[in-house]
Amino acid sequence: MNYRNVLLGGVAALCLYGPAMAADTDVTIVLNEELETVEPCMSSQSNIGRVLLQNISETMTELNPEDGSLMPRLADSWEDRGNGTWRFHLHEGVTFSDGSTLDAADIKHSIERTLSPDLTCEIGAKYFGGMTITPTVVDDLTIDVTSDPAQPILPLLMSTMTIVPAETPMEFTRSPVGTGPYAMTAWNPGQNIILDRRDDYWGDQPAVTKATYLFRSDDAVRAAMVATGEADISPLINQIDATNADTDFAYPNSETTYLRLDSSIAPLDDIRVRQALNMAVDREAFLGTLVPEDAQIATHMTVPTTLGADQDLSVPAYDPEGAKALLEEAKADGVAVDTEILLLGRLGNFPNVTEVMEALHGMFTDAGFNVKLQMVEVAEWVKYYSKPYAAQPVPSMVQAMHDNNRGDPVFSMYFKYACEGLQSGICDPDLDKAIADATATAGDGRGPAWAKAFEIAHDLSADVFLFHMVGFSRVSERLDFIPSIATNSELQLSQIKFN
Amino acid sequence: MTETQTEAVPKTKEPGKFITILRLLWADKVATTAAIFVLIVIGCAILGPILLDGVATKANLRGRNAPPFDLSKGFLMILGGDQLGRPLLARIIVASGNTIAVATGAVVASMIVGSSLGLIAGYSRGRLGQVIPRLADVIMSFPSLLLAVIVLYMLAPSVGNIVLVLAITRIPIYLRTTRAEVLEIRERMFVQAAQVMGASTGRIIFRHIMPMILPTLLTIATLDFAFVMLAESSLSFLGIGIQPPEITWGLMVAQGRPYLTSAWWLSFWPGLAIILTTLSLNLLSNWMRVALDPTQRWRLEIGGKKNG
Amino acid sequence: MADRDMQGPLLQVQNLTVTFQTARGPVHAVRNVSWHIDRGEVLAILGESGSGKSVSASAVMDLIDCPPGIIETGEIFYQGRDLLKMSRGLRRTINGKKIAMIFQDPLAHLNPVYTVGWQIEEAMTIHGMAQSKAQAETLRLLRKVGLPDAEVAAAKYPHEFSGGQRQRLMIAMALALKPDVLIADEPTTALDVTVQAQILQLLQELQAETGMALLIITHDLGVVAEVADRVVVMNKGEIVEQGTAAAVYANPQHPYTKRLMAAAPGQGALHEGEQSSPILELKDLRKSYGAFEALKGVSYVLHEGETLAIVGESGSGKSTTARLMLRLEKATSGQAIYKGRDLFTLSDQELFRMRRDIQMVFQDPTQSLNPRMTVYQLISEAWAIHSDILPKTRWKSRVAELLDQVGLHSEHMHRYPHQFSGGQRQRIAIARALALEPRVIVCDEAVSALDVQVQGQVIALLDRLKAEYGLSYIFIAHDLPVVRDFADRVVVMQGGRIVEQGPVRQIFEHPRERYTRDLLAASLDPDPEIQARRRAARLGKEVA
Amino acid sequence: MQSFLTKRAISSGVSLLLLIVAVFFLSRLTGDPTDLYLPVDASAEARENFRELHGLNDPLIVQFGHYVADLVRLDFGESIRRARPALEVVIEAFVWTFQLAVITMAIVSAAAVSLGALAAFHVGGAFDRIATFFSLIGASAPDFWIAIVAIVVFAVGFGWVPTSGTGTVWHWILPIGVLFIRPFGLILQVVRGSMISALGSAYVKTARAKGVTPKKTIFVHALRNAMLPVITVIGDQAAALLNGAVIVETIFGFPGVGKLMIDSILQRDFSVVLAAIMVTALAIFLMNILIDLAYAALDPRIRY
Repeated sequence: MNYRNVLLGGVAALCLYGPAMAADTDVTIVLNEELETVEPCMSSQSNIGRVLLQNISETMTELNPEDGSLMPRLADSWEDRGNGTWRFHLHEGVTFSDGSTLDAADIKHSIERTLSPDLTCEIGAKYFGGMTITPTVVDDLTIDVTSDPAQPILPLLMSTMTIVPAETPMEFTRSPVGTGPYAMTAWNPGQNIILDRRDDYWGDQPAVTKATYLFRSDDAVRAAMVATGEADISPLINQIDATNADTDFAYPNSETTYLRLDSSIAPLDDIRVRQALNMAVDREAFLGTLVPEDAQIATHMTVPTTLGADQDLSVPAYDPEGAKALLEEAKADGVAVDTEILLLGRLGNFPNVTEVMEALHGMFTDAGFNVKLQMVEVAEWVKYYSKPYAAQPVPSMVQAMHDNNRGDPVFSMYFKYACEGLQSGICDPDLDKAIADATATAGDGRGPAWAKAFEIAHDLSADVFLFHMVGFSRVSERLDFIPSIATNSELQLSQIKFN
Repeated sequence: MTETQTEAVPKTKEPGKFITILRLLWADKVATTAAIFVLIVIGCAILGPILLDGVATKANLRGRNAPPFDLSKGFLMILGGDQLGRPLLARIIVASGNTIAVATGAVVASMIVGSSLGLIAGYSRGRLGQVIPRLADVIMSFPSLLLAVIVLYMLAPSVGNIVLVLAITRIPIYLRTTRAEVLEIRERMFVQAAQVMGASTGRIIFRHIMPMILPTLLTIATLDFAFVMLAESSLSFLGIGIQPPEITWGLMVAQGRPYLTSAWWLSFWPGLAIILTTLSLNLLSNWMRVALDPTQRWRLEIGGKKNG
Repeated sequence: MADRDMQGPLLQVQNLTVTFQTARGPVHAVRNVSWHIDRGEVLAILGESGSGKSVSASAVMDLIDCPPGIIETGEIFYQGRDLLKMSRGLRRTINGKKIAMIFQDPLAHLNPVYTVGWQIEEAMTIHGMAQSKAQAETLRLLRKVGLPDAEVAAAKYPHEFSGGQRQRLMIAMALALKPDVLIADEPTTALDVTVQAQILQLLQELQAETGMALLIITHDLGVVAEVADRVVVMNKGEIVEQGTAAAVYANPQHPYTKRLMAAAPGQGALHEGEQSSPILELKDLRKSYGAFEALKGVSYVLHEGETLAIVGESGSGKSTTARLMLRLEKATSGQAIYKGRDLFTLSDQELFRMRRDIQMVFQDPTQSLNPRMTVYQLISEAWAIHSDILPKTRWKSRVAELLDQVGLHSEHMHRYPHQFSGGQRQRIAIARALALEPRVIVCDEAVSALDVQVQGQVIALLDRLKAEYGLSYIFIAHDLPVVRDFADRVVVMQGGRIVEQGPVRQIFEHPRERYTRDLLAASLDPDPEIQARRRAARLGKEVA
Repeated sequence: MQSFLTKRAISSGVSLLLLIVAVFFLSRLTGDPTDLYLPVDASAEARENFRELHGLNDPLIVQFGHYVADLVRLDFGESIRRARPALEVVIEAFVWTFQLAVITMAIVSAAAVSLGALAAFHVGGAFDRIATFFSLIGASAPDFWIAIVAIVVFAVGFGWVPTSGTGTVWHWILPIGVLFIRPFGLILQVVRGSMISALGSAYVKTARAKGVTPKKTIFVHALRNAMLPVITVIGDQAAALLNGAVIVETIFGFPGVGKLMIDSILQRDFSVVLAAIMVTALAIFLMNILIDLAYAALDPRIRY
C-alpha cells in the first residue's frame, strides 16, 4: 500500500462522484439566489417558492395561471358564510411527509403561525396586512376562516397560505414538512437542496423522482449550465443569453415596470408635467432592444390577466414636441418646470435596468426636462419609494417593478394609489373611493369596479407606465416543460415531464 | 563599483535632471512605449470629456450593439456601439476622465495621508508610534465592501466618494511602507549628522527622510494606480461603485459583461484600455525601480541596445 | 605531481585584461596583468581601492559576471591548463578543491541561514566526499583552525561567532580539501589588530603544514611585511612593480610605489603637545544597554587646541563616549562639562546653541552625507539651521571658500556625493563640520575607510585646519600608526574602561599596561625586516 | 516565544476590538434591515413588530452592550435573514473559503517561487521577459472578466470542466485558475527581485568559489535567503484570500465567506458581518503567527 495509490484512488472517486449518479428521471434546477431559509411561510419569496410551493408545501386553494380562476388543492370546496367568514372543506386522506394526516387543526396552526408577530413571515406581511384572520375548527375536515374587515377574495388569499403540521414549532424550521409530492432530503447551505419524490403522496405521482436545486447568481453561468447539461432548468436567465429557440422560453412574469411620480411636489403636482413625461418616452424603441420583444407596453399597474385589467387604455404616443409644448404651457402658468427632477433607479431590479434608465434619462432630457439620474441599491431606493420617506423630499420619479400574480388588483391598487398607500405618489378623492368600492365588491361587479379605478389612475397620469415584463427560462431539451406566468413564483415539479 | 572608482572627479558636464530622465527612459524602449501610452491616456482624460461628452451620451436604441470596424457609421463607431447605440470609442475616451480622476485621486490621497501617518508612526518613539500601526491593522481588516456601502449609502455614489472609499482602503499600504523605511532611515548616519548640527525634527523629516522614501512611494503608487482601477471596476461589477450616467472603464466592462457572448466588443475595448493602462504603469514602475536606484541604474545606462 | 615543475608555475596569469561596463562607459579593471605563484610560496597583491587588485583573483575563480564584466584577453594556467578555455562544469571541479578562496567580511560571505558545519561539509560533499566522512572531517577542521568545542560550533550559525572566529571558519571551509592554492582577499581588513595577528599566524602555520601556495590580496603594507615572500604592486588596473617584499619596501622603483611607501603611517615625528587649559571634561561616564554595561565609568579631559586620540578594539566603548557627549544617545550617568556647563542637562534651546561648538566627522562619508543633496546644500544646511551665522547672500561664497580650504574646487558645489571619491567625500564632511565654526570636532574613525595615501592627506588637512581655526579634536581610531602620527595625547580603552592615558610618546614608547603593549605588538609595521624580527622574537618566546 | 505569542495576541486583540466597535457602529449607519426584510407593502405594525423582535428599537449603545454581553458568552448573535446562529452560517462558508485559499496559495507559491527564481537567474533573458510580461498582463485584467471568459471558453466551449459549483475536483479548477493569476504575478515579481539581490550577495560568491552547481546555488543557497520578503507577500495575499474572494465566489457559485459577507452587507445582516469579520480575523491572526514561525525557521537570526 503506498500513498500514491491511495491518493489516485481518492481523486478518481472524487471525479466519479456527482454526475455519474444522476438517473433519467432526476432534474437539476439552477436558481439565481441561494435560499436563506426553507421556511414554508416565507415561500412568497420567489426562490423559496420555486422550491417549496406545491412541491413540499401545498395550499388549500390554487390559482390557475391561465385564466385566473381558483382551483381546489387541499380544500375540495369552499363557501362564503357571510360576515367575512368562509368555510373550507378539506380533502380526505392527505398525509404530511412526516406521516401524520392533514386535519383542520393543521390549517388553524398554519394560519396562526404565518400571521404570528413572533415569526415575521413574509406571506403574513405581504398578503394579510391590515386585517385580522380568525380560523375556527369545525370538524376534522372543515374549517371556518373569518376575516375582519371582510375579504371578498379570501379563498384567493388562501392560495398563498402554505400548510404545515400542527406540531411545527413557532420558529423558522430547517426541515420543512408538507403535504406535497416531494420531501426535502438534503440541504447543504451554499451548495444545493435536494427533494425526493414521496411514495405516499395523496395525489397523482409526478414523473420527476428527484430534484436538485443549485444556486448561481451570475446570469451567464446559469444559462451556460443548462447548455452544458449541468442543469435542466434555469427559471431565470438574461434576455441576452436567451439565444437558443429550442431551449429558451419567454413567459410573462406578472411584473410591471413603471416610474412612480411623486405628485405632491412641484412641478410633478401639475398634470401637464406628468402628461409631458408620459409623452417623452419612446416605449416602442425599447421593445426588442433593451426590453424583450414579447414584453407588453403597460397601461396599468397589473398584468392584463388580472381582474378588471383587460380594458383598452392607452399610453400617449411618443411625442417629444408635444411634451415640450405642454411644458411651455405649464411654464406660462407659473409652474417651475425647470426644477431638477430626480430619476431614481434600483440596481439589479431587472435585466438591463441601468441601460433602460440611461435611455429614459436621455429621452426626458431631449423633451426639455431637467432630470438627474441616480442608480441606487435597494436599501436606499426604499427610502424614496415607500412611506414613511426617509429621504429628503425632492421631486422624484422612482423606477419600480410591481408583481401581482394573484389575479386580483387588490394586492396592488391600495398600496400604489390610495392616499394612505405606502407607495402611493398620488392622493385623489375619486380614486380613493373607487379603490375602496372595488375592494369591498364581490362577485361579477368586482371586475368593472376595478376597471373604473384603473381608468381614474390612468386619466390622472399618476405614473409613467413602461412594460408588462417577460422573463426567460432555459429548459433542457430532454424535458417537456413550458414555463408560464407562474414560473415567477413557483416551479411545480409535478408539471415537468420527460421527452 | 568601488573597484573602478577613480580619485579624479569626471570633468564632463552633467546634463539637467529632466534630460537625464528622458535619456534613461529612452534606453528602455518598452518603458518608453508605456510612457507614451500613459501620456495619451492622460491627454484623453483631460480633453475627452470636454470635446466628446455630447456624442458619448447620445443614445440610439435602434442602432445598439453595432459591431466594430465598420466605418460607415463614422469614425467614432470604429470600435462599435454599446448597448444603447452610443459610440464606444467616444465613450472610452470620455470615461478615461473619470477613470483617471478616480485612480489619481485615490492614489494621491492615500499616499499623502498614509505616508504622513507612517512618518509620524516611524519617527515618534512615543505612544503614537504604537497606536498608528494598530490603526493600519484596523483599516486593513475592515471589509472594503462594507466601507464602500457605508460611504455610498450615507453620501452618494459619486466620483468623489468612490475616491474616498478607495483612498481609505489603500492607506495602510503607504503607512506600513513609510513607517518601515523611516525606522530604518532615521538610524542612518546622515540623519545623525543632521542631528549633530542641531537640525529640527521637521527638517530631518522633510529634508532628509522624505526624499529618501519618495522613490519607493512613487513605485508603489504606480502599481497602486493599476490596482485602484481594477478595484473600482470590481465595485461596479458588484453594483456598489460608480453608477450611470457617470462612466468609467470599470463600469463599462461591468455593464458589457452580459454581452460577452453576443457582443464581445462592449466589454472588450474598455477592458483592453484597463489592461493596457495598468500594464503600462507596471512597466513604468519596473523602469522606475531601476532608474531611481543608483546601484541598478547602469543596466539602463549601458543597456540601451541589448538590455531592454 | 612530478611533472608540474617542467610545465612552469602552479598558477600563472598572463596578459589578463578585464573590462567592466559602467555608467560612464567601459572601464578597464585590469590591463595586461601577469603574475604567477608556486607551491609553498606567499604572493601578495598590494593595491589601493580601485586598483583592480582583486579582479585577477576573481577571474581565476570564475567569479566575474558577464555582464557587466568581460575578459578581453589573457590566459590563466593552472598546472599548465588554461582555465579560461575550460567549461564551467570543469572549472567547478577545480574551485574549492584545487583552488580555494577566502574573503574580507566573512559574515557576509557565510550563508546566514545554514549552520557552519553544514557549509563546511558542503565544501567536501560537492566534490564527492561521503556525508559521514565529511562530517568527521568538519570537526577535525574546526579544531584545527582553533575553534573550541567543535561539535557545538558546527551546529551554530555564522552570526553566533565573533569576527575573528568567522574568518577561521572561512579558512576551515577553504582548506577542507587541501587545495593547492589559497586565495585570501583582504582576509584581515576590519578585524581588530590582535585578531588580525592571530589570523595571519594561522594562515602561515597552515601553509607551512600543507605546502600550498598562498595568494594574499591586501591594501595593508603591514600585512605584506608580515607574510609575503613576493609582492605585486598594482595601480589603476596595471602592475607597476613586483619583487620580493623586502626589496620592494626597501628600494621601490616606480614613482607610485615610492609614494605609497612614503605614505605609510607610523613613521613621522611624534607630537610634543604642551599643556593648555581644559575645554571639555568627561566625568565618570556610564552607559548600560539593559544588563550590558558598555561604559563603566570613563573620565578624560580634552585640552584647548589638542588632538586627543581614543584607541581601542571593537566593543571597547570608544565611539559610545562620543555619541553620549553629542547627545545622540542618553548617558546612564556621569557628566560632560563644556565651558563649565554639563552638556547632559542642557535644555533644548541651550543644546541647540551648543551644537555649533561641537561637531562630528563620521567614519563613512558615503553614509554620513545625504545622497540626495548637493555639496552646496550639504554645507549650507548648517546656516539654514543656525540662521544667525551667515546671511543667505553670502552662503555661496562661503561654501566656495570652505571647499577651497579642504582642497576641493568651488565648481564642485552643485554635484552630488556619489560623484566624488571616498577621500573627497570625507573632505566635504569636514567642510560641513567647519561651516558651523566649531571649537571641538569629534572624528569617529574618520580616516579608517580611506586608502593609505588619502589617509595621509586627510590627516594633514586636519592638522592644518587645527592650526588655522584653533580647533580641538577627539580622534577615535583603531589604527595605531595613524594615531601615532597625529595625536597629542592618547586614551587607551578596553571593555568600557580606560586602560591607560597619557602623552603620545609615553603610550607608544613606554606603555605601562600589558594591554597597551599587546596592542602595540600586534600592530603591523610596513617594514618586512621589522616584522621578521618581531616574528622571530615571537617564535623565540614560544619556544622558550 | 511565549511572551512573543502573548504580545502578538494582545496587539491583535486590541486591533480586533477596535475593528468590532468600528464595524458595529459604522454598519448601523447604512440603514435598517427592516425595510429590506419585509415586503414593501408591509404595514407599519409589522415593521414595528419586526424591530421590536430584533432589538432594533433600542438605542445603539444598548444594542452594542447586548452584543458584547452575548459575545463574552461566545454567542455571535442570530442571522436575521437566515434565522440561524450567525457563527454557524459563517463557519459553514469559511470552510470553503479556507480550502480555496490554502489550495490556491499552495499552487501559486510553488509556481511563482520556482519560476521567479529561474527568471532571476537570467535577468533580461527570454524566460525572464516572458514570465514578467505574462504575469503583468494577468495582473492587469479585471478578474470578473477573466472568470466569465474562462467559463465561456473552457466550460461551454471545450466542455473540459464544469462551469461552476462544487462537488468534484474538476469544479475547483476554474475558480483556482482565476484566483491564481493576480497573486502569481505579484509573488513572481517579488521572488524575482529578492532572488536578484540574493544571487548578487557575498555568500553566493563563496558558494561559487566552493564549486557549487548553479542549480544548487539558486535553490539551496540563494532561495532560502530570498524567501523572507516573499513570505511576507504570500502572507498578505493569503490574508486577502481568507477575507473571501467575492468575485470568484459570486461567479462560480462558490459558497465562501466573501459572498456571504457582501450579501450580508447588502441585506444589513449585521451579526453575520461581524461574525465573518471575527472568524476571518482570527484565521489571519493564526496565519500571521505561522508566518512569523516560518521566518524563524528559515532564518536562524530571527528568534522570538
